[in-house]
Amino acid sequence: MIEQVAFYILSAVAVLGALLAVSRRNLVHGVFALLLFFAALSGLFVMLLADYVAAVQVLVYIGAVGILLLFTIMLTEHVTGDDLRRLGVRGWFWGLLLAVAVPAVLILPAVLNEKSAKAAPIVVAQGNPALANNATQANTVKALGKVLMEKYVVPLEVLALLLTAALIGAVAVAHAPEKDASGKDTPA
Amino acid sequence: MISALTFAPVLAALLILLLPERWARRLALGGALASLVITGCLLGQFNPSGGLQFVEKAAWIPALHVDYFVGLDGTNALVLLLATILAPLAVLASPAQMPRSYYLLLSLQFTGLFGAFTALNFFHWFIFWEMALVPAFFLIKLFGHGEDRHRAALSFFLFTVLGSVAMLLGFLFLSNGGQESFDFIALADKAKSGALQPGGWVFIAVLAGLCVKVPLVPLHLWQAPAYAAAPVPVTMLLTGVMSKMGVYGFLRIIVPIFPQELRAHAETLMVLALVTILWGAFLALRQTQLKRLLAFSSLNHVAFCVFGVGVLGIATNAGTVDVQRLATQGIILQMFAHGITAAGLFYMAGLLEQRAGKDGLNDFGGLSAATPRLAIAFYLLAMGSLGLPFLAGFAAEFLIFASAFAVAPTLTVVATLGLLATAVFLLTALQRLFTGPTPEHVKFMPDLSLEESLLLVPVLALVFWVGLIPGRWLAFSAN
Amino acid sequence: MSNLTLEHYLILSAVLLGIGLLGVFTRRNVIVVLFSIEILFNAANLNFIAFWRFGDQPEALMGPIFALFAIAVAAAEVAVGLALVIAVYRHFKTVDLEKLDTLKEE
Amino acid sequence: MIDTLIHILALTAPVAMIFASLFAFTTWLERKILARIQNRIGPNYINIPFTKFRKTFGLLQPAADGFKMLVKEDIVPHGADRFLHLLAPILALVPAMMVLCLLPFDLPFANESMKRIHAAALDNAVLLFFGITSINTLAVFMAGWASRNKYSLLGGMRAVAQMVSYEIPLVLSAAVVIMAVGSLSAQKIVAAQSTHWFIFTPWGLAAFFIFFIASLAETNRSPFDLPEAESEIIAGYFTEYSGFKFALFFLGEYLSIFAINGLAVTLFFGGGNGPWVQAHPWLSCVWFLAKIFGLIFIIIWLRGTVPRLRVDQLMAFAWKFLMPLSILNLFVAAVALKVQQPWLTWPLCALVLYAAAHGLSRLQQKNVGPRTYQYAE
Amino acid sequence: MSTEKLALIPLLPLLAAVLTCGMRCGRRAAAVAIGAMSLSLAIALVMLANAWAHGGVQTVSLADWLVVGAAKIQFSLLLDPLSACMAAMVTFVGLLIFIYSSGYMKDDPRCARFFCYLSLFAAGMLGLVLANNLLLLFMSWEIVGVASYLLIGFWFHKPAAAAAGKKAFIVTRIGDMGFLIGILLAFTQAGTLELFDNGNGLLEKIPTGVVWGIGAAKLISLFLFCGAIGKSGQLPLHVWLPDAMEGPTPVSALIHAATMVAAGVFLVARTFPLFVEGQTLPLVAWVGGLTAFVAALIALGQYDIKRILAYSTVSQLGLMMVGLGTAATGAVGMFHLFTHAFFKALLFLGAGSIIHGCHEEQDIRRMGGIARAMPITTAAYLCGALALVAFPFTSGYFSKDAVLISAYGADRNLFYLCALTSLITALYVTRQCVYVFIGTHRGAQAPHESPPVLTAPLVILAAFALGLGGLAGNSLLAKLGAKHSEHPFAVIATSWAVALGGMLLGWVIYARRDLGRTTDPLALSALANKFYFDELYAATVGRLWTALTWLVVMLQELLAGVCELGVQLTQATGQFFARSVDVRLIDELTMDGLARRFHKGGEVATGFQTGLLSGYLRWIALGALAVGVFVHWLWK
Repeated sequence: MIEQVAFYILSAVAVLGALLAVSRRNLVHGVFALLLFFAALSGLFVMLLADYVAAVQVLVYIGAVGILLLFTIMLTEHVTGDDLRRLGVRGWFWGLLLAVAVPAVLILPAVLNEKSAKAAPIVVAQGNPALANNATQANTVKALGKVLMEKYVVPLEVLALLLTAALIGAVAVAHAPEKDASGKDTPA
Repeated sequence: MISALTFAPVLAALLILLLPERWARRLALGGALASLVITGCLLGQFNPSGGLQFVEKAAWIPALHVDYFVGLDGTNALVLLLATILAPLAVLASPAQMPRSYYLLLSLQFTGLFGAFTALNFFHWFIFWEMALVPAFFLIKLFGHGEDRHRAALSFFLFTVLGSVAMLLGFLFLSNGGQESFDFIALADKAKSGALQPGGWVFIAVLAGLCVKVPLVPLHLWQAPAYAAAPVPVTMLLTGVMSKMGVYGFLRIIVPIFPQELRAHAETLMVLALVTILWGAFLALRQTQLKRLLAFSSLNHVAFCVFGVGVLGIATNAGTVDVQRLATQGIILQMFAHGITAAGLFYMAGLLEQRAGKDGLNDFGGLSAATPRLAIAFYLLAMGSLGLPFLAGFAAEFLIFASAFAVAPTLTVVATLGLLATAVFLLTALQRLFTGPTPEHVKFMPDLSLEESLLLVPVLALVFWVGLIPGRWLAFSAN
Repeated sequence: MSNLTLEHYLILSAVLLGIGLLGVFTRRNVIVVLFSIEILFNAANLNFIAFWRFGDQPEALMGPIFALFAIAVAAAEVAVGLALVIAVYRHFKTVDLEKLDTLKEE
Repeated sequence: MIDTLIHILALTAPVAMIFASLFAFTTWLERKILARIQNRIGPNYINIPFTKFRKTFGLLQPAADGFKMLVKEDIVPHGADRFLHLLAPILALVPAMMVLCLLPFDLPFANESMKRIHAAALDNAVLLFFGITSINTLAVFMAGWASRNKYSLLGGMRAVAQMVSYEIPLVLSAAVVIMAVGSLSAQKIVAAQSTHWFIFTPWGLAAFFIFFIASLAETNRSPFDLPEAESEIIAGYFTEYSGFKFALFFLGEYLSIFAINGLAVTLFFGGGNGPWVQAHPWLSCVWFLAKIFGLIFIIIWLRGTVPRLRVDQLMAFAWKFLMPLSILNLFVAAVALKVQQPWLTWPLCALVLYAAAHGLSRLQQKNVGPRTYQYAE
Repeated sequence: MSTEKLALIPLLPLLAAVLTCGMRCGRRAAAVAIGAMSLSLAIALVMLANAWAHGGVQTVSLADWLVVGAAKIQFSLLLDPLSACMAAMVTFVGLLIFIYSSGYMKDDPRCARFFCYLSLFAAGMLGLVLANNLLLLFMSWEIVGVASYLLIGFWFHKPAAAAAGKKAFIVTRIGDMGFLIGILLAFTQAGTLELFDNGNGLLEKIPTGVVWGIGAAKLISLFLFCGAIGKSGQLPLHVWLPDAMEGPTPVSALIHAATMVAAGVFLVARTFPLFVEGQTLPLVAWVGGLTAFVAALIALGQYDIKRILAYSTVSQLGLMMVGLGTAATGAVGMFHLFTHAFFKALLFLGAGSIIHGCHEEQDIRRMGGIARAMPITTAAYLCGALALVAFPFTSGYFSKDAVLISAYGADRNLFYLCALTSLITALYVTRQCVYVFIGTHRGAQAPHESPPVLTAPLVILAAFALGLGGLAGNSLLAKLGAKHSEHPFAVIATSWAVALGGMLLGWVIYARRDLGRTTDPLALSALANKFYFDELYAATVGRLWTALTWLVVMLQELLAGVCELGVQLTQATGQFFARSVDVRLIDELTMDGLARRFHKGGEVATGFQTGLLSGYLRWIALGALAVGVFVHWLWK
């Protein structure tokens, strides 16, 4: 019972956050709405017993990505964050149509064709995940670590490389040009 | 080992490209010093009577009979040493704030020079020869002084390239269009046995290429503007080493490969050299710019070497071994002595220009009071240049004159006029620069700094060493 | 309302995907487009976790691993993307996608 | 289910209450200590109302201050974003309280089932701790931005930059301990230190120093208090806050200090471990608090003696000193843990870390000079 | 002491030169230089005794300098009475002048440098004197020239001094070139440059070849004499010597009176066998005689105290040449050289003392009455003057007598010329002395006597000037190889007559005049202007030289024009290819044209590309939609 309630509350928060994020004119509000969405999704991950992923979600999305977005807004738009530009009606129409159509194509088969929804729910997913204390979940972090370090060690290293490259690349791309020929700083 | 010393500056050039700009100077210096050290080691083991030594020979383009063939013998030992001594000095003489590209070009030029002195196969000798030329062109054009530098660089390039083309054609003919060996030694052997009969025009073509480099009148027109416009270190190299490439070419190519042609044209060559000697001297008398004056002085001095080459030609005719040896030794020693002296003089001319911002002889005066150390060094080198005994130039000039007098007394007597004129213009320059009342704008001109003094110390030491004990240096070319 | 099933999560994920697409299609501000792309990523992540949770082999931990990797890649993407946004802004003085049409013709 | 909720509440509420009350005491302590450092007396004159008892050593000063805060007018600037302006202090306080509950703070009255819940919920407590504290950054930015005040915004931006930067050495230094224990659970970390604390290993000591310095910056404490530098940007992001909202910020900040020092105690000082704990389990709570207050004393001491850094120095210190050092420390610790020969590894580790710290500080000093202004010319 | 120590004589001053070149303290430098010179003097005296006892030629080979095949040039020294006497004279006079200089130059900030140059000079001079190798002699000769150049231009801030130094160097170098040719000739003819080499030396085995149709010995001696002319200031290369008086006075005394200018005479004496063999001695004698006469005449018209002495030196050098050219050996000329060295050094040093006492005044018209103010200097100077006029029984009398006798014996015309020269000598010396010593002082400041460090060398030199000829003359002549000759009465009478008569004449002309204010009766403008030698040279040699350089410059310009034309042509060709071929043909027609056509085609295709991100994304989404629809409904 409680998990259904939690699910619906979290889902509602997530959808609301996402909608606000894409629709708010004020970019800063948009970011906060997006963070709300992230938080809600983190809660959903906890419900799915992926508490490590949830923690990472909080750490990465709320702690880092959000801040980055805010910084970018501060560095590009007016600090008030107001964004008054939108597409015209035609763009709205097409965009909305597609945005509805694509999920519809994904969902409709499940609704229309019962056979496709054959994946049986797993019994363990009973009760509050936070309180369902069994061996597998208690060791999630450790197990994850083991898998990451053994089976997925090569992708992990590649990922590390990617992150390093992204870090350096981001710095290189965003770094202000030193001085141009006229000897003045290019305004950043 | 020879390859190592030749290509050390290329390695330095690569590193200059890769490493940060502020290391460029140190890298270039490192490359040049490495070459110097290797040369020092080689000459330490050098056996003057051992003929060709430290030979490295490998087939390179068999289809064209091209070998990679390098080695040291009496002819090139001393000039190689000269080049490797002047290379680090040139780097040190460069102004501190030079960009990466400058040191890159300089290092490439080093390799060209070293390679041209060690190569024993025409093919890569020619490559090195050109390799020394192209960076010099860019160095003059990009880093030279004054608006005239573009024109100077262009005419320098045109002259030398035309000369090189002539020479290349000549050698293509010699090697039968690549059918036979390009090897200097092999060609010389063939010439000795009479198997090689190059026509007069081949000789003229090769001669033209060399004369441009030396240079001889009337192919000297590029020289003074280029020397005056080039950055000082490059001028040091141009006068100290590159003009010696031409003379070395005479010794390595003309004398052994074209004995008959040389014999036929020796007197013409001597007259040409004599004209150049006087020409340079008289032109130097009329110069108002120190660097141009030194440029014509170089023209004059290097022509003495060619004068000696002419003697070699006649001597083969006369068959007096002694004269030939005197002349050869004199030419080689003169190259060494003049290279050191002229480089030092040009360096100091550069210092003066850099300090005062002017280059005219009349812009200075009374510098003996303002810059006593500079004055001492300049006087010593100028005296060495005008052939003062116990300094570098005298022994060499005496040898050349002694040999020349034996075969062509009249020409030699006229040539002494060149010595006299040298004294006149150098002393005039000294008088204008260093004596008289000191004008206001040079009164507080800084004297030689410690670094500059340290650069001049080896130069002066060598000038004295060569002057006092020429035997040590002559030993390299004894056979 | 019975137990939560995979479909719940999948439908939620699809809805979020739709919202993300909506943002991508309709907004002209690059930053908002980036928001929307993050929403798309998260929708996908939710799918990964959900499929893992309700899948055959929860021990294999494929879902969390995928999600973690996706998060890391997304973080890198955001960093580079935002750096690009700043660079674009510095160059064009705007982050309006409508105005960034230099690709079309010069 | 309701039971569980009640259990959770029973576990967390007292913790929050305890620390909230300690907050008051801490402010008094800070003012007193600072005063002594600055050769003053400090608050000493608040009497208990309606009595003649005057000798309170100023202990009631926090109460008086708190009362003043509560009755003050709540002013919201005209152009401010009212919603976010209200949300910011709450968002600053809530994460701090949440992370306090993640500490291995054994309440004397907790029974076994409670502990079990506690333990289960906090399987990756340390990770969650860092995740939740990062929310604090958002609150700070939100406050700065919502105030529509340049100083606030500058303070907020400074705070964000600073917190993000120092979070990296913070996490990396904590990772050393996590690596040593092999768990993210606070309880297990404490249990692993039952024989000796990690502070008594070279890498642990280095990690602690890094952690401690970074925690100062994370909580915007002197000498890293640039975001709220009164003399530069008139208190930074909470310039426009007054009354109760300001008090919330204040509370949140001190709770953050408690929390992060609590984590430091957990990671490096063996949590509640100490003499006589075996015999008297309730002592562990006392030990824990005592250790926290020991650290807080050092923090106050630092505030009284160390001058504030410049922005560029601050960032350079984080990225060019702390981060390389903490990464190196991670390697060193890994090697030391793998080799398992303390007599060999400890001197070597100490030497390497000392040399690295020395070299890095020399490098830093090399760049100390007149500041170069990038945009101010 | 063995002859190996001979090398120390030049090397000690050289060492002093090296040591003092870096010094700043003038007094210490003077001490070093004087010490080195004293040691050299001591060794030279020992060597003199050695040579006196031995009598013949002893050679020492020091080192091989240049060995090329069979040809070998070594540093070798020789000891015979000639070189030993020269060395002793040079070291002795040099030492006195060094001592004098230490007082004279003590206030100059570059005093140490002065002693460095002086020591360098002394080293060169001694090397020259002792050299057994013609090339070593030449090298020392050049060193001496350079030292002279440096010392004349010592006060380099004076443009006149610098110019004089340059002039000295260049004019002597003209002679030196002849010397060099002579050496080359000798080297190519004889194969060796050793003067004495156990019978194989140049002077022992005189080359007999023929060059340019002339005998080698004649040619060699002629060219060597060129060097001597340059160095010893003989006609026509005497012009540098009076100008050299711009240098400090001790320099004039040492270099331009006593030692260096005598090097030419010494060279002739040294290579005397070549001159004898080549029969060039009459030329030497006549050049000397003419020089002596002309210079004496010019001296009569000068007002500068040092220039008078300079022309007197030139004149006396001419007499030495006469002595060499007319006698069968070099003894007579060398004898006059020795006595002249002492009394002319004395005169110069005395003049220096007078100049010093008169506050750096050199014009005799602004002197006068010095005798009362500077008694010691005056007395010493008069001794020197008497020796110069060959007053009976002074040293000058004996040596000049010997010259006159030998001239009388060889060529009567030459004898008359010499006698006339002697008369003029007496005249100008008297003129100078009257101007300087008699009457009242005409300068601005009162003169004063010089300190003992200046006067002591004067006194010593005065003693030698008076006594050397009488005491050592005969033995010296004998040792230098003079043939005993008769003393014709006519010569002795002439000698007395010209000396005393000249003095009397001078007294008569000048004693009663109001000096310095009225015009001088003998200082004709031709004399005062040195017979217009400088002007003559400027008009002839100078103009020829300029014309030559001008010609070369013009030719160079012409060539440069041709070269410029070539460069322009090249550039024009390059331009043609760049503009017409490259730009028009290749770029515009071929490459760009093709590209433009492709571009046109591309424009059609770009119609689909809006350049808007949303547009592209929409297409992507449409694609995804299509795939989804396809997979779910159409994939069977």
